[in-house]
Amino acid sequence: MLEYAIIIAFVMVCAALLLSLYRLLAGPDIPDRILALDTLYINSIALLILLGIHLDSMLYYEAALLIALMGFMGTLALSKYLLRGDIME
Amino acid sequence: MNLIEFNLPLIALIPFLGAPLAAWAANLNRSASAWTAALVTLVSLLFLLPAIQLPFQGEILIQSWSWLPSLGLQFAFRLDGLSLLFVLLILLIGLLVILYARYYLSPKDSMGRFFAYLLMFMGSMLGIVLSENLIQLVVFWELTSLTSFLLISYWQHQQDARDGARMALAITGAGGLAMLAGVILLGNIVGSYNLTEVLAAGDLIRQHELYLTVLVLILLGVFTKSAQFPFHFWLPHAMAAPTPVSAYLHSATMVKAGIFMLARLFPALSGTEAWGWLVGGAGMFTMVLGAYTALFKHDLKGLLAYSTISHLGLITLLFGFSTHLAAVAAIFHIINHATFKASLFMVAGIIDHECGSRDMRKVNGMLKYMPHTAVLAMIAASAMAGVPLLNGFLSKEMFFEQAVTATDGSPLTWAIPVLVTIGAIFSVAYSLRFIHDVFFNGEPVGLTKTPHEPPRFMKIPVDILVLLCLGVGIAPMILVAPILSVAVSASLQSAPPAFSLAIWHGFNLPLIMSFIAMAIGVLVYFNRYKLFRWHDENLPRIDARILFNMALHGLLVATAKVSRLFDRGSLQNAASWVLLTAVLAIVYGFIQFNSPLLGDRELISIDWLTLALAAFVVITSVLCAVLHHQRLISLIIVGVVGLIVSLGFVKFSAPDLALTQLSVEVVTIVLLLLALFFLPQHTPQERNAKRMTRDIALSVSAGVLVMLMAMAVMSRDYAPISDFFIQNSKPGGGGTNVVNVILVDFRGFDTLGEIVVLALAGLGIFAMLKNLRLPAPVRDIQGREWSQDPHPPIMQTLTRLLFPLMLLVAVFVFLRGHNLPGGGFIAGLIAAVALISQYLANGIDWTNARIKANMHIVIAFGLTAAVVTGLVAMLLSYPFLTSTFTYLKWPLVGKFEIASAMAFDLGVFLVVVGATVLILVELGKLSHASHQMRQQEHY
Amino acid sequence: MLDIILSILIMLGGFFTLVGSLGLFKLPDFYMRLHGPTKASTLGVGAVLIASAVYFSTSTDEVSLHEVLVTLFLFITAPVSAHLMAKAALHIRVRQDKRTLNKSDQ
Amino acid sequence: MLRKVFPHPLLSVSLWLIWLLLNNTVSFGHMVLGALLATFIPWFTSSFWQEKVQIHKPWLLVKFVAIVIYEILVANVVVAKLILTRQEKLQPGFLHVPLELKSPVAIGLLANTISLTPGTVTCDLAEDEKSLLIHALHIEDAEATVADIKNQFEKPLKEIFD
Amino acid sequence: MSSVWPVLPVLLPLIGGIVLLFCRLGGLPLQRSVSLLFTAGLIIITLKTLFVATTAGHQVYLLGNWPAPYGIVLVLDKLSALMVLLTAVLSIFALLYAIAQDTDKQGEDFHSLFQIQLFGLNGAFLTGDLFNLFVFFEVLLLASYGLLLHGGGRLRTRGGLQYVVINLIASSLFLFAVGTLYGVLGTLNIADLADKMATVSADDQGIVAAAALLLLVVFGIKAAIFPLYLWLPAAYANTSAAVAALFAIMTKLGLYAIIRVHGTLFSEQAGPLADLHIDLLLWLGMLTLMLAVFGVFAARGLKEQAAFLILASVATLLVGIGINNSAALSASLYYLVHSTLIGAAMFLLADLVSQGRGSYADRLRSAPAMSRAILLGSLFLISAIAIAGVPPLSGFFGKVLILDSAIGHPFQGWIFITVLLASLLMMIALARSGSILFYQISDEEENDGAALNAKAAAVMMALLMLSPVLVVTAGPVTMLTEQIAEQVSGSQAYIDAVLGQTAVTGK
Amino acid sequence: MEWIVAIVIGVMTASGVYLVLRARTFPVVLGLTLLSYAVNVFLFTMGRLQVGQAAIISPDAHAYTDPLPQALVLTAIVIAFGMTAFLIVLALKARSELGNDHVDGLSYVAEEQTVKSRQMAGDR
Ligand code: NA
Ligand code: NA
Repeated sequence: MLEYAIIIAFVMVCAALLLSLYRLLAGPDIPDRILALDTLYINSIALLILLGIHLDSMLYYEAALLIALMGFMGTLALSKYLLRGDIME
Repeated sequence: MNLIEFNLPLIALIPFLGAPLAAWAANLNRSASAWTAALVTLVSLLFLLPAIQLPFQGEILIQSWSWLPSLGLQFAFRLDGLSLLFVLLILLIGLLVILYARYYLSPKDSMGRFFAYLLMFMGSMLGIVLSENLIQLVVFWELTSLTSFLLISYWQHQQDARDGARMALAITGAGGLAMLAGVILLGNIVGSYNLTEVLAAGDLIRQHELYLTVLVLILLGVFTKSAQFPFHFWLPHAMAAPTPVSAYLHSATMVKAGIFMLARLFPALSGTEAWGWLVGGAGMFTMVLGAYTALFKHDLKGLLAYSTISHLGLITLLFGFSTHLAAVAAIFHIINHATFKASLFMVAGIIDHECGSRDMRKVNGMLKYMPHTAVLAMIAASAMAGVPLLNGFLSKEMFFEQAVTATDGSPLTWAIPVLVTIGAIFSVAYSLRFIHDVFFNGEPVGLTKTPHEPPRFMKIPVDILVLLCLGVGIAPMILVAPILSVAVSASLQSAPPAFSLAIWHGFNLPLIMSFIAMAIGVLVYFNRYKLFRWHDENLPRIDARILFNMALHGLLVATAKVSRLFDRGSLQNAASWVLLTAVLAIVYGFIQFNSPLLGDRELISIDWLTLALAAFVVITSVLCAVLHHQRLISLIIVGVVGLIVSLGFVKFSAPDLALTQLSVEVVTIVLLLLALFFLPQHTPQERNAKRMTRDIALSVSAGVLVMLMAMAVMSRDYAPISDFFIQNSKPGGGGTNVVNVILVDFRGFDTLGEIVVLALAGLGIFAMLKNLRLPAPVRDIQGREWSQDPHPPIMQTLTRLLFPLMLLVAVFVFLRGHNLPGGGFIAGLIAAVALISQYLANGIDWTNARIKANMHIVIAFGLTAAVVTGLVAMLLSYPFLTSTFTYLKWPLVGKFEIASAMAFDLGVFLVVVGATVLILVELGKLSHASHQMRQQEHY
Repeated sequence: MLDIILSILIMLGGFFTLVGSLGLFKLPDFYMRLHGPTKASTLGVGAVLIASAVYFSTSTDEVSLHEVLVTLFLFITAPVSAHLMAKAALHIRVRQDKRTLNKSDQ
Repeated sequence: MLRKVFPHPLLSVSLWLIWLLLNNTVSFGHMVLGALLATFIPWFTSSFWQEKVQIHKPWLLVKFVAIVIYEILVANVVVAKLILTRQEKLQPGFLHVPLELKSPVAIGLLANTISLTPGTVTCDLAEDEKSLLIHALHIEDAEATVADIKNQFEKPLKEIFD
Repeated sequence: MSSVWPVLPVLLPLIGGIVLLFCRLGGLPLQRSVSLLFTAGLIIITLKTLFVATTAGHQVYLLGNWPAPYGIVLVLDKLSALMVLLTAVLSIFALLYAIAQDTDKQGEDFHSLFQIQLFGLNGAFLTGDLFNLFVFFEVLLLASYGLLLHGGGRLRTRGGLQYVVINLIASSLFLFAVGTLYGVLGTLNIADLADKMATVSADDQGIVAAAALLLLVVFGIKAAIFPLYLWLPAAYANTSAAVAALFAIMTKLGLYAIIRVHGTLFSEQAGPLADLHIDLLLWLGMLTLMLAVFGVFAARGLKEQAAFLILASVATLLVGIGINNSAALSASLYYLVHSTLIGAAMFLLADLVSQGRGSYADRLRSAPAMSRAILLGSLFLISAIAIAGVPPLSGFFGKVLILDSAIGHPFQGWIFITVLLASLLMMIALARSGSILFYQISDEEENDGAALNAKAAAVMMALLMLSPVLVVTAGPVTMLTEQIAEQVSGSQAYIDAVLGQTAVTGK
Repeated sequence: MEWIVAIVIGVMTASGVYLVLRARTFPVVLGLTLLSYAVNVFLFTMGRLQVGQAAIISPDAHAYTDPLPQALVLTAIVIAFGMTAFLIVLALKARSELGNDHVDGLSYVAEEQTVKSRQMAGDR
């Protein structure tokens, strides 16, 4: 039961990844692509946690934690780049 | 202390030691240099005295010291008859030249430089003739090329002096190198570079398969040095040297070095057909050509130069005959030529000195202006022409005799005496010209000054030399027979043949040849104008200097072209060469062996998650390349690639890698964005289709090869050393995270290097950014003004909120690293990102005011922590970086581990934080400065 | 029973994650797309995280609550990202769907 | 004195709790270590937090969090429906939410809350910090939406922080 | 307990670098004295190290007390001892020159970078681990980037950019190669790799050879072998003289790595894989030599010429290594010592000349007379003689040794022709540039160059004087290089020493 | 599966190499970044692929992933980061001192100008 659920969830998350990929490639504007990157970060967290359950291992947790904590830095920097060009002033 | 044990090297080395002395003496007064040089020469001569009688007693004096045993190079000197003869020539004529030069040089010429060079040259010559070891001989040989370069280019402001010197250097230097090759081969055939062994091994050498190679190589050295055809052309251009130099180098010494080698190696190399053809052929051709050309030279020194070429050819031809008597004649002529030619050069110098010209078309009728000089010149020139009662006559008769005996009746060999006679005819003609055209033949034309006799001391050397010509010509048995005898004996390495230096040998064929030469020679001279005209009209003028310069220029252009063929100063060019080479190396390495590409390890089955991630990476990386013109977009895509790669690491059970990759990824994006601000936002399209094709081909082949390499390895089994790490991680390293234990313990030294790299990056970037200014773009790529809100408050507030959380997580990751995924690196990067998020949200000024740490010092402390951890182990007499750990049990807290590796990891942490923050913040400050600039512009 | 709860949570997580990205994929303008990932995805991730917490709390004898932290961090960071992206989009005047009320181009 | 050691007691407590959560443990050793960190980190970061964050009604905060989570759950479903079904009938738009909050932390939390609850994203804070610009995915009644936000989120936050 | 001598030459400059980071606070005079102190200390230590290496066998140092092949080892043998000593000697001259010319004033952290550069070099010379070699390559490269760009300037930046990018590519290639070797052989320790080379199955030979040749490309980039040398001329010609002088050792490091890694791995114990790189080295060496000499000929400035001369010396060494016998290796090592020191001297001289000629700098065009032209001209003459391999200075003896060892080689004719032709062309080219720089004086303008910096000139002369010293001491020096060649030519002793070293007990 | 990973490495290498050969500094930096990803994955796969194996010592683990390549990759990642940082700043310095962002710096300024003028002539 759980196995199937996880597999279905995997499929959905992977689909999500690919949909985000489409946005990353298609744009049309740069914010769209940044958004795609951001979404990919979040999707990755889901993927990692699922993997953790799937493989019955807690070793994937840190990666998820790190993405949650630091992934937004990229988004922040990129957005600020659009706003100010200069991200650290 | 027995002088006889080490005087020979001193003879050669004293002039070198004296050279700086002579240069220095120039500071005292004008004559001091000359006297110093003369004194030095005399001292050298003095050192010869203790050994001077030995050759006459049939002894060979050898003094040798070990120098470079692995090469068979000894510091070895040899005094036998041949060397003695040459040493005397070099030193005695040297003395005369020094005396002459003292008065020849004008006040504006640097005396010090001249005599220093001259002494160095003298030393080099002495080295050649005294060397017992052939390598050492080559050393001195090349030194003569170098020092003669300095002497010829002495008047360095004159273009022809510089050109002449360079030509001489190039030709004789090249010959020297060929000779070096020959000598090395010779030494290896014989098994020794020492002359004693080499001269004794003549048969071995002549029978060796490399004999011809050796012979040709050595003859190349000889012919270039002695100006033999076709390498003769440098000598006339070397006449740009001051005349004393010509008198010394181009009569008695340097050009004779080649001849000396013929005499020296005679027993080792001569006696074969090849020797006869090569040596004799070159000598014959050179003799005739030189004599002929000399007649047509209007420049006195030019005449003498070609005459020298001709006489050198004569001597070479004599050696080419390979007979013992010919060797006697050759060596005898060496002496004679040295005396009359040196004196003639000096005369030419006197005339030049007094008339300001050496052009025989201008210089006429000098007899009445300088009768004394005229007499000397006439005697010396007669000797050159081979007039009886003068030394030249004697050796020339011997030469004719050898030419006649060399014929065996066949039509071809009859050419020898015929050609010899033709040479002699021109020799007579140009000698006559030297006398008649200069001292008679009417009045001088267009001279700038009125000539008169030179200073007395300038004539004394000529007097002496001319007396010698006369003396030898009249009483040869007394004056030269003894030295000639020992010299010949040394050259032949056997008892000298019976020879007679009688003035009268009866009425024989050689005498007839002499008469013919005299008669026709006079005839030729007096019909010279017709000949000159014919020569000018019918023979192309070949100026070797122009040809040489053209060749040199051609070489310059060609080398530049070939050089630029590869080195275009272009990075892409260099990079593609590197990549192409790498690709070829892999392919070449692989196909050398008959190995299958793939092994038989069982592959793991495909799972579709990996497939999806892989598809993702493939698409994004290709797109990154395709979309690279839009820089920001390609940057975003690179970020995605990094993210997916780290997911892949997670997938394949490498959490530490994933964590590190993720953190680095974030920092890299920030870093690249900081930089991108100052760069164009867009890369222009490239139009060069050829280059695109090349690049695509190169990148695809690189990709395919790397893929195959990865597959080749992954499909094979292997037995790694890693089991040791897994087994010893806990018991030996005190941690369960094997990767981390490898990093801080098993291979802590790598990690130390790696943090040094990071620290260096920080320092290097700090240094680069110092004083760097770049204009900050005022608008973005679409021409919009930047937002007026530098620090959006919501972002500010929330990142500040996150700051302590991130630090907490950093500590968490740090502490667990030894046992679970994490460690100093990742923790350091998290902490760095925490700090950078503050810079990002609040700006540099605001944040710097709150973070007082100097990142340089943080880095220094980090490195210190890591190194000191290692050093503590050394204090406890364990190797550097030996780690230790222990478990403590505290009340209530419980059992926990303390490991020295943690201190090391702390060092890592500090360096990572320090370097990362230093890099990013310094880069941030760049715009900071630009912003201030921009604001100043506003107000 | 537990399996069922877990399965539901996991599938819910997957579903909302997908919905978020679907929004990103098909909504017509940037501002609308922005909604998908910042919320649907966070909820999706939240659900998976809860599932993880439950799973590890029951499969081992220790309680696993640290998943909460991921959610917490995500709840702090995701909106900030969204805010900044929106701000950037406003600044560079990204196209807005023609239906948009109070178009914010000024 | 205590203020000096714990410049931000709330932060310290949170950090302590988070430490224990991170380590997934309640062992005494980690409690001690957590306490050390909860003391040291606020002290180290105190210069970044000059204005004091005062929480007047802690329980209200708890309640607020609960409401938000509930809102997130409910509204997510709504948005999911919107995305999946009737996207061509969506009526997106921008709204201005006037602010009464002063504390930056409170404004930040409000902005985050708005963004987290589906249907709305905080896009901008006015320069005078007096209003938020939000984008709504589907507006049926603009005024009602604004009022909802003010009532549900701003009011409790104001009570807690100001 | 193994001796500490292998680790000291590595640690001392590292500590020096760190101490100098703290010395930032104390100003330049303090940094100078500390830097000199550490460099002088390094000379003393490396002298002792050489003594130890020549009197005892291989000294193996187990870092972290982990035995090979698991931990990283430092291996001191005669070859590495020679290299670290050479580095130390070279570095003191470079440092003194930098101080005399105030090079260290022109940017930040010169002395730290300098010491860490030495750390990287010595580490690379001493390490017995392939991946650790990579790490040290990176250390010394990054330090060299810093030094190379020190002071800045347009051309310097341009040359530096190429240097950096090419080396970054090289680093990637290095990792591909090391990874593949590990993937097949399962180890990173050089001795262990060599040991395993004997048992590589026929099926794996291809992939091992591919990795080995890729590794050769990497070392070839450092050593500047054709066609991988293209980064060198611009980088060396445009950096500060002191740095260029120090860099004379960097190309030699590439050669050292080939001798150390390929020489050990593909020695006779490697069976069919033995010597797989040797013929390539020889032919590429000859090709490089010709192109280097063409470069010497075509150079437009003295510094560029010096850079190509460095390249020519590397190529000559390649030929020596490619001849592949003990005598040739010994000869090459003698030539290596000579060419490193004299190449460095040439850069220093080019700098002095360039300063003396003011705005004409080192361009090969006639310029107004410079100050102390005779002194500089004489120095040029001596340097040119030494570096072109003309008697009576050290370059000649190095070349003769190499040629002598080539006798009997199947390609001896080619070797002789190439080496001698190169000498000739160098001689002609140097005569040309000397004649232009020192003889061809244009009187139309005033010289705007600086007066000769006496201290700097003294440093240069002292360095140059090592050439005659090498001639006089050729006997003992070649005795040493013969010992080295003998030790290097069989890898079994190396393998046994490294794999046999036991850890300190108690652990 | 190995093939999949190998293809990924190959494609990243190819893209990286292509970008490294571009004429501007920024694509070169991106190319080197991609190349270093490829190298890292390559190095990692030298320990062979393992799914779901333990990376941490524990009593109930049967097999482990090869930790050594992972440690090497970690070192390589950090070094590559330092190098990338250095290079991008150098690119800025080059931009400042050479006045353009062409990897070949000075010599291409002239060339570009001629191309531009030719274009302008073509436009007219
Ligand atoms: Na900035
Ligand atoms: Na070997």
